[in-house]
Amino acid sequence: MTVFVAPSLSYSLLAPILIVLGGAVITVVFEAFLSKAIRPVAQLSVTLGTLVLALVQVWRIRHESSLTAAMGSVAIDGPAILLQATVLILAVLGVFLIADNEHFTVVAATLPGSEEERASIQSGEKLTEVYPLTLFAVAGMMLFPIATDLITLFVALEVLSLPLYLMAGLSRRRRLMSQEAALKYFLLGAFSSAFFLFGAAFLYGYSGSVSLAGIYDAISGGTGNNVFLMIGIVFLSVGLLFKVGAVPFHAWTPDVYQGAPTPITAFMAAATKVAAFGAILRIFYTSFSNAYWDWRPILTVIAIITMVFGSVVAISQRDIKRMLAYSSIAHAGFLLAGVIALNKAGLDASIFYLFAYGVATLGAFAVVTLVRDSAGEVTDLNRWAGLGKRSPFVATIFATLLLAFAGIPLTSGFIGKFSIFSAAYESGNKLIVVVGVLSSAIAAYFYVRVIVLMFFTDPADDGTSVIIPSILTRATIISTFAITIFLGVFPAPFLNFISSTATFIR
Amino acid sequence: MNAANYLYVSALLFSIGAIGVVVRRNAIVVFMCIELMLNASNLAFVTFARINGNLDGQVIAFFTMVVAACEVVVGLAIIVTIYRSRRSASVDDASLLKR
Amino acid sequence: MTSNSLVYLIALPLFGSAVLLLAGRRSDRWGHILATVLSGSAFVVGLVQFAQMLGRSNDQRAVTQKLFSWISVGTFKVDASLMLDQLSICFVLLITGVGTLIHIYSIAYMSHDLDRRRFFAYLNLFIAAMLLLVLGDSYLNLYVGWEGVGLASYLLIGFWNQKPAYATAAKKAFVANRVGDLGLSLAIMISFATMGTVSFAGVKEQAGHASTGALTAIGIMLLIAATGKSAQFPLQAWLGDAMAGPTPVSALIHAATMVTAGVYLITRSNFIFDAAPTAQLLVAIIGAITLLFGAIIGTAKDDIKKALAASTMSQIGYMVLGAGLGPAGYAFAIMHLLTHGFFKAGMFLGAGSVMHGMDDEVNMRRYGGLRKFMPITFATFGLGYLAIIGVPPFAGFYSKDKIIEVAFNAGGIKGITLGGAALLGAAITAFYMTRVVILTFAGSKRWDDKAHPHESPALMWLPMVLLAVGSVTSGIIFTHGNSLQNWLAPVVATSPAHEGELLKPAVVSILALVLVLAGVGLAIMKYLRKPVPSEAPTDVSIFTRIARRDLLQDDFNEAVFMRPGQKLTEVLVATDELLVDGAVRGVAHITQSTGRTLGMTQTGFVRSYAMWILLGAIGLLATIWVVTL
Amino acid sequence: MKWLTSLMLLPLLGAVLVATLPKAKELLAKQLAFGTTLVVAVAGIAMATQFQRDNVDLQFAESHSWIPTFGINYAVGIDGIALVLILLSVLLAPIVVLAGWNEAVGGRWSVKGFYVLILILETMMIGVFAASDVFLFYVFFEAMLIPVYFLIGGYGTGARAAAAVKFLLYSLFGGLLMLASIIAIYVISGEQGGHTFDINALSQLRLSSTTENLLFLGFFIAFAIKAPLWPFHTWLPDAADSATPGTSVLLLGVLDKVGTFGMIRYCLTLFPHASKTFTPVIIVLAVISIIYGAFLAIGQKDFKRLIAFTSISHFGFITLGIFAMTSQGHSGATLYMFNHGFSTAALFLVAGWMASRRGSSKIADFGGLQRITPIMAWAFFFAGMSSLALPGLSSFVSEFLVLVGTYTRYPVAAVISAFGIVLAALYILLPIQRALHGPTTDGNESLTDLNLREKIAIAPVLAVILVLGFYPAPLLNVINPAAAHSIAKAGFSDPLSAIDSKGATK
Amino acid sequence: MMNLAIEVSKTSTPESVLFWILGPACVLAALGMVLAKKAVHSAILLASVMIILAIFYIAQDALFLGIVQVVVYTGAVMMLFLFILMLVGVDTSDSLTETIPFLRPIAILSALGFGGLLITLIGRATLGHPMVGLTEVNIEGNVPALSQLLFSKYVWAFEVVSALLVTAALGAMVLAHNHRLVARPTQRDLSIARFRTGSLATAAGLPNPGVYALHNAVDVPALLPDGTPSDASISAMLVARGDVLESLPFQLPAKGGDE
Repeated sequence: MTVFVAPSLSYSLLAPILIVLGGAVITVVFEAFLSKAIRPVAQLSVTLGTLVLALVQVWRIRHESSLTAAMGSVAIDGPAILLQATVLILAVLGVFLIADNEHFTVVAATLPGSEEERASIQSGEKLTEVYPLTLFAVAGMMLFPIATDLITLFVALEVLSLPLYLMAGLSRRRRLMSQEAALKYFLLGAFSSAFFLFGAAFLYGYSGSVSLAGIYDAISGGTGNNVFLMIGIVFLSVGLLFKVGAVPFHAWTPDVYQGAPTPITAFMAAATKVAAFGAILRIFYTSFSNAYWDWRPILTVIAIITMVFGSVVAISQRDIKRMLAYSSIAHAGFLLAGVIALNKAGLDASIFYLFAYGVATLGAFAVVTLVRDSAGEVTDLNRWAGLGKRSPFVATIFATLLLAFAGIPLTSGFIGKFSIFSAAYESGNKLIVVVGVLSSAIAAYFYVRVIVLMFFTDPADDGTSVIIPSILTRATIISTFAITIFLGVFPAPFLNFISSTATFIR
Repeated sequence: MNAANYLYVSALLFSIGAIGVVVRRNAIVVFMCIELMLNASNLAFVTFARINGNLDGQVIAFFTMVVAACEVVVGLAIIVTIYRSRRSASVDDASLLKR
Repeated sequence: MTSNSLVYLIALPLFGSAVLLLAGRRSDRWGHILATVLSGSAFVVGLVQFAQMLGRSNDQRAVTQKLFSWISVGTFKVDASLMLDQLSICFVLLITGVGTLIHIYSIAYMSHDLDRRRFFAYLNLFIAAMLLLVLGDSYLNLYVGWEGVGLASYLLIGFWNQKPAYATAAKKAFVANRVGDLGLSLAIMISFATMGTVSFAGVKEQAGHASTGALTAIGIMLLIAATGKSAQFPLQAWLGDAMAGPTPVSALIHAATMVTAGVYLITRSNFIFDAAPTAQLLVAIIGAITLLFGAIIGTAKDDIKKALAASTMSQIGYMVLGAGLGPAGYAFAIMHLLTHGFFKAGMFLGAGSVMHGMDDEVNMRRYGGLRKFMPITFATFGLGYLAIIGVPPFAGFYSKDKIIEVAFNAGGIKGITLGGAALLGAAITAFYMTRVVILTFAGSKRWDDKAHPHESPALMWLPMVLLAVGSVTSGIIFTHGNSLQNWLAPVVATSPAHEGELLKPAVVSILALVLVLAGVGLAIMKYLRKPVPSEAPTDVSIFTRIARRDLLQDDFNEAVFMRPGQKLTEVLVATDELLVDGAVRGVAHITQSTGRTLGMTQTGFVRSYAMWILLGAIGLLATIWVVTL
Repeated sequence: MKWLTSLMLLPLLGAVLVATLPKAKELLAKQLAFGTTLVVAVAGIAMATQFQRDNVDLQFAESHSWIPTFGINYAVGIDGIALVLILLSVLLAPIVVLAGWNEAVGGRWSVKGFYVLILILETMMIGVFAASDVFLFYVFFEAMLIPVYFLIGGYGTGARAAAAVKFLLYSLFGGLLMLASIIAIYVISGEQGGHTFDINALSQLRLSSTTENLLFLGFFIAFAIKAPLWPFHTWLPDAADSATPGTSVLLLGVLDKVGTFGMIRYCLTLFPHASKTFTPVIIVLAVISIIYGAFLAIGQKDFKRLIAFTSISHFGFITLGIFAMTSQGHSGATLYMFNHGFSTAALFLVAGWMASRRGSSKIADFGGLQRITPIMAWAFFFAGMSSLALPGLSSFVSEFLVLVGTYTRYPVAAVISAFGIVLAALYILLPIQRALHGPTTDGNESLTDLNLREKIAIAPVLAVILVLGFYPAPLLNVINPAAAHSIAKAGFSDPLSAIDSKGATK
Repeated sequence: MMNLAIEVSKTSTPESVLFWILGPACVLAALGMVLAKKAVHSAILLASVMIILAIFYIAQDALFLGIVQVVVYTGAVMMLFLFILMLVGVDTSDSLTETIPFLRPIAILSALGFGGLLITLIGRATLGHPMVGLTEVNIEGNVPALSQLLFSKYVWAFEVVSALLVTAALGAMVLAHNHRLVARPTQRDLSIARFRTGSLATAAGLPNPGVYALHNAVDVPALLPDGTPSDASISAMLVARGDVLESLPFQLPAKGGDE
C-alpha cells in the first residue's frame, strides 16, 4: 500500500493566483451579503486591492524564478512572472473601465426591451457580479501561461474562458447582440476546447505523460513514430489558436468584440491574448521545441494567413470595435511570428509585444467607451467623423494608440514589431518577415483611415459626443497613452528587464 | 481485438460530434454535440491510460467531466437567456453580428 | 598675358542692368542714360584693350584674367576666367560699338514706351552676356554667356509680351535656342569625357590626341548649338518670329551680334572642326542650305522686318558656310560677320526709323515712295543695301565674294555645289533686297492718309549714319593687305594660298556681279515697272505660298515635333493617371475589395464559424497526413 | 559642444513653448516659431563654420546608448553631404514660416498647432540627416511622416485628406520594406560579431550577393518612393497640390531629399555591390523620371502639380548623379539637392502667393501678371529660370555636374537626360507665358504685389540661387571630400578621360 | 486499413465481444443523435452513448470513471440538458432545409474527410512500446490509485476546479436569476383591480369555452343561453391567430324546427 504523501504546493509561489482567487471568493460572498448600496464600491475596492496585492506578490517572487510549484503543475520562471504581471496590470486597467457600470445590464435575466428592464435600469442599481467573474478570469489567465501539465492547462483554460463567456453577454445596450456574442463565444469556445482536449489526449497517448516536460522527454527520446504527437500538436493548437484568434479559428473575434460590453472587450482583447500567447509560448518553446520541424511550417502558414487576413478584412469594416477585432487578428499573426522564431529573442519580443499591445488595446477600447450618443456607445465609424474637432485630446490619444498598432516609430508598437520580426528573421524565417511588413502596410491603411475620419472630416450633427470620462477611465486612457509613448521612446529598461528575466524552465 | 479500436471509436465519435456542431441548428443539440466530442476525448484518454499504463489519463478524464459539468451550467444559462430574449433556440437566428 | 581690366567689359553693363532692374521705376528718368553710358564705357574699355593689343607682337596679343575657381569637382575644374584674343576683340568691339549705337538710337526710339528703363536693363544684360560669351576661356564659360544672351533675347523679344503672339515668339526663340544649347552641353560633356578638359586652350592642346569619332561628335554637337543660336537650318524657325521685339533689338541681337554667336563658336572651335572633316563638311552644307533657305523666304515677305530677318538668316548662312570651309574660310566668315554687323544693323535701324515714321506699320506694301520723306533713312538704308548685295566697293562685296570664292575652291563636287549655292544666294539676295528698297522707298505712296511719314530725330539717324559709314568702308579696311586674315591668324589657321583654284577670284566676282544685276533687274521689272498692290495678291503660285509660309518650317515643326509632343504629353498625363497612379489605386482597390470579399465569410452564423474551425483542423490534419505518409 | 543634439533640441523646445501658448495668441505663436527657426538657422550656420571640410569622418559625432538590448544607439554625426542638407533644412525653415505667415489661419486647427508641427518636423529633419545609427535614422524617417501628414491633412486645401493618406501610406509602405531590410541587416550583424546599427560597422558586413541585392532593394524602394522616382511618384503631385505652400516647400525641398540622401548614405555605403548590380536599372528609372516628369509637368494645368512634376524630373537628375558613381555626379547630385531645395522653395512660395491672392492655383486663371504684380512675376520668373537651370543660377552648376559626371560613365543616359534641358524650358516657359504674359485676364486686375514680409522672405532664397550659381565653391568644398569618400567606399573611381585611359594602356 | 500499427497486445475475448457489440451501437447512437430531428431524441441517444462509454471505461480498468460517467454525465448533465429542453420546448425540431449556402455539402465532405483522416492517421501510428495495462497501477484498486494522483500530483488543478464551480454557479445566477425590482402582483391585487376597473359582469370570470359532444376544446366558443356563440369565452389570442372553430356544427338542431 503506497503511503499518501501530502503534496507540497509552495504557496508563496502560488500566492498571486491564490490571492486573486481569494479575492474572487470574497467578492462572491459580498455579492450575497452586502447591501446593494455599498456593493459597487466595496466590490470595486476589493477587486482592485486583490489585483494590486497579487501584483505586489508577483513582484516579491520575481527573484525566485526558475522554480516549479504545486507539485510541478506550474512553473514560476521568468516568463511566468512577466506574464502574470502583465495580466495583472492589464486587469487593473481593465477593471478601471469595468467600474463604469453604465456598460452593464442591471439584471441580466430581464427581457431586452421589456418594462422590467427599464425599471431595473431606472432603479439605479448596478451589476456587481462582473467583479468576481473578472477575478476568476484573471486567475485563469494567470494560471494558463504558467501551467506545465495538460490538466492544469485545460482547467486554466476553462477558468479563464467561462467568466468571459458570461461577461460577454452582460451589455446594457444592444442586449440581443451581447447575448448573441456570449452564445457564439461560448459555443465556439467549447467547440475549440474539445479540440484542445482531444489533442491533449493524443499527446498523452504519445508520451504517456500529461506534463509538458514528459512530452518533451518523449519527443527527445521517442521510439515510435510521431503520428500521435502530430495529431496532438495539431488539435492542441486548434484550441490555443482559437483563443488568440488566429485564422481560420478567428471567426468569433469580430462578433464577440463587437457584441460584448466594451470594457469586457477591452479586458478580454488585452489579457486573453497575453494568457493564451503565454501558454502557446510555453508549450511550443518548452514542450514541442524538439519537434519544431513538424509544427513550424504549419504555424508559419497560419501566421501568414492570419496577418494578411486580419489586415485585409479590417479595411472594409465600418464598426470601430470590429475593426479593432480584425486588427487584433492581424496582431495575433505578428505574435505568432514570435512563437515561430523559437529563440530567446522571440520570447523576449513576444512578451514585450504582448505587454505593449495589451496596453494599447485597452487604451483604444477605453476611448471607444467615451464616444456616445443618447443610445449609448457609438461604434459606427462614420459617426466618429470630426472627433478631433470635438475632443482633440481624446482623439489625439486614440490616434497615437492607432499609430502604435500600425507600428510607427516612437511608439511601443514599433519596438514590438521590430523586435518580433528581427527575432523571426534571426530564426531564419524570412518569409514571415516580408509578409509581416507588407501586411503592416495594409494594416496602416485602416488605422490611418480612422485618423482621417477623426481629424480631417467634418463632424456631422448627429448627437455623437465624447463624454467626460470618469477618473478611473481617464486613468486608464492616460496611462495607456503614457506607457505606449514611453515604451516607444525609452524601451531599454523594460527590454533589459525582460531579456534578463525571461527564460523558460522546462 | 486491439485496444486501439477504442481509439477508432473515439475518433469516430469526435468526428460525428464535430459535424453535429456544424449541421445542427438547435443550440442545445449543438451543445450536446460538443459534449459528445468531450466524451470522445475522454474515451481516448482512458484508452491511452490503459495503453501507457498510468492513471494520468483517467485523472484528466475526470477533470474533463467536472469541467464539462461547469461548462454545461454556464452554456445552458446562456442558451436560456438567448431563448428568453428571442423565443428561439436556433443558433441561426442569432446572427445580428456579422460582417 | 594677364589683364585685370577684362572683367570690366562685362561688369559695367551687368552693373547697369542690375541697377536698372533693382531700382525699378525710380530709375525711369536716368536709367537709359546710365545704360548707354555704361555700354559706351565698355566700348571704351574694348578700344583700350584693342590699342594695347595692337601694341604687342602677334603671339603676345591674347590676354587672360582668372576671376575665381568656379566649379571644381574631381578632375572637372572650370575657372571663371576670361580671355581676350584677336578673335574676341573683333566681337568685343562689334558688340560694344554697335551696341552703344543702338543704345543711343533706342533712347529716341523707345522714348514713348513706359517701360523704356526695363528695355535698357535688358539691353545692358544682353551686352554683358554677349561679352561673356566671347570672352569666356572655356566652353562652359561660353555656355553661360550663350544662355545669357538667349535669356536676354527672350526678354527682349517678349518685351511687349502683353500681346500673346509676342509672348509666344519669345518662348519659341528660347526653346529653339535650348535645343541648340543641348548640343553645346553635349559637346562639353563629350570633350570632358574624351579630353578631360573643357577650356579652349586645353581642348586645343588635346584635340590632336583625341579620336576622330569623338571630335566629329563634338563638332556635330557644336554645329547643333550654332544652328540654334544662329538660326541655321533646321533650327531657324524662331528668327522670323523674333522680330516681335522692338526694332533696335532686331538690329543688335537678331542681326549684328547674338545670332552670329554660332559662327563665333565654330570659328573658335576651329581646332576641332579641322580635325573632324565630316563635321566640317556638315557645317558647310548647313550654311549653304540656310543661305538659300533664308534668301528664298526673303523674296516672299511683305513685313519689312521679317524680310530683313530672312536676309539675316541667309547672310549667317554665308558665314557658316565660310566657317565650314575650314582654314580658308574662317577669316572671311568673321569678316562677313563684321561687315554684316554694320550693314544689317544699319538697315534694321533704318527699318525702325521707317516704322517710327509710319506709326509702326511694317507691311512694305503699305509703304512706297518714302525716300522723299525720309532722306537720311533712305540714304543709310541704301548704302546698307548696296553693301549687302555686294556691289563693290561696299563691304559686302569683299566679304561675300570671298566666301563664294573659297567655296568654289573647296574643290570637286563639293566646291561646285557649295559655290553654286552661294552664287545663287547672291542673286536671290540682290532680288529680295532690291524688292525691299523699291517697295519701301520707291514707287508711289500706298499708305493711307492717317500716316504722316517723317524723318526720325537725330538720336536715331546718327547711329544709322555711323553704321552706314561702316557698311561702306569696313570691307576695304578688312581686306586691305589681308589685315583681318593676318590679325586672326594666330587664332584660326589660315590657308596659305588658293591652290587648285577652280575659278579665279576675278571670275567669281564678275559672275557674282552679273547675277546680282540680274536679280536687281528682275526686281525692278517686277516691282518698279508694275504697280504694287497694297494687299498681297492671293492668286500666286504654290511656290510663293510656300515661301510666304517660311518654306513650311513652322508647319514641319508643328507636324513633327509640336503635335506629337502635345499628343505624347496628353498620353503621358493619361498614363500617369490611369496606369501609374491607377496601379497604385488598383492595388488599394483590390486590397479593399478582397477585404470585403473575405469579410463575407463573417456570415453571422455561428455554425459557419464552427465550419471554419473544422476546416482549419481538417487542413492541419491533411497536412500531417501528407507529411507522415 | 554637442552641436547636432542642440540643433535638434532647439526647435523641439520652440515647439513646446508654442504649444503652451494660449490658442488666441496667434501672432505670438508665429513670432515665437519664426524666432526659433531663425535661431536654429543661425546655430546651423555657426555649426557649419566649425566643420572641417577635408575630414571625411563623421563630425560632431555623439553616441549614447539608447536601446542596448538591440545594440541601438542614439548616434549622430555628419559628413559634408549631411551638413549641406541640414543647412538646407535650417535655412528653409524660417523662410517657410515667414513666407507662410497666414498659411495656418484657414486650417482645421489652431494656428499654433501648425507651428508646433513645423517645429517638430524641423527637429526630425535635422535628425534624419544627422543620424549615424541606422535604427535612429529609420525612426526619424518614419516618424517625420506624421507631422507632415497632419500638416497636409489639417492645413491643406482641396482633397487634402486623401492626399495626406496617400502620402502617408505610400511612404509607410516603402518604410516597411526598409524595415524588413533593417531587420535583416541587424540579424546579420548579430551573426557576424554582435548586434549593431552603427553605419560604419554595418558597412563592414559580409553579405551574400542575393542577400545584399534584396536588402538593397528594401532600402532603395523606400528611398525611391521618398525621392520620388518614377514609377513611385504619384503621391507627390497630390500631396503638393493639397499641402500649403510652406508645407510643400518642406516636403519637396527637404523631406524628399531624405530619399536621395538615403541612397548615398545607406544604399551605397551598406550595399556597394548591390548598388553596382542595380545601377543600370536605376539609371534607366532616373532617366525615365527626368523625361517623364518633364512631360507631365508640361501637361499640367495647375501650378502646384506642375512644380511637383518638375521636382520629379529634378529628382531624376539627382538619382542619376548618385548612381553615375563619379565624383562629378555625386557632388553634383548633392549640390542639386541643396539647389533644388531653394529653387523649388522659390517656385512654390511664389506660386502659393499667387494662388492665395487669386484663390486658385490653376494656370488658366492667371494672365498678364507681369503688368499687375511685377515683383511677384519677377520672383516667379527668377525661380523658374533657376528651375530650368539657366547658367549663372545655382541649379545649372549642379545639373551640369550631374550630366558631365554621368556622361563619363553612362553617355547614353546622359544624352537622353540632356533632353530634359529642352523640356525644362517648355515646362517653365509655358506657365510663364500663360500666367505672367499676355493681356491681363478677368479676376487678376486687382491682385496686389508682394508685400514687405513676402519680399523679405523670398529675397534670401533668390540671393542664394544667384550667388551659388556663380560661386558654388563654399558648398562644393564641403561636399567634394564626402562625395569622393562615398564613391570610394562604394568601390568606384572616376573613369579616366578617353585620352588619359589611352595613355594608361600605352 | 485495419492493419493496426500500434503494437498493443490483444485484449481479452470477452472484452472483444463487448466492444464489437457496443462499439457499433455507440457510433450508431452518436450518428442518430446528430441526425435525429427532435432534440429530445438527440438527448436520449446522447445519454445512451454516454452509458456505453461508461461501460467501455469500466472495461478498460477505469471503474471510477465509469461510475462518474453514469452519475455525473448521464445523471446530472444530461438531466440538465433535458430540463432546458423542456424549458425551450420538448417538441423543438430543426427544419431540414439548410439556410447557409454550401454548408451542407461542405459539412458532409468535411465529416468524411475529418473522420477518414483521423482514422487513417491513427492507423499509421506506432508507439514504440506495447500496451502496458493498468493492472499494476490499479493493484490497490482504481479509486485509491486515482485519489493518490488527484490529491497529490494534481491537487492544484483540483483546487482550481473549485473556481470553475463557483463561476458556473455565479454565471447561472447572473444570467438566469431574475430578482424582481417590482413585486409581482398577487392574486388579491389582481382581483381588486378587476373589480375596480372592469365591468362587474365579467369581474367574476369569463365564460368557459364550449363543451360539446363532438368537440371539447378551447377553440370553440360556448353558446349563450340564447344560442349565440359567446366571443368572450375564447382567448383573444386564438381569435387573432384564426384558430377558432365555428360553434354551429356542434349545436343541437333547433327544437320544433325539424318538420
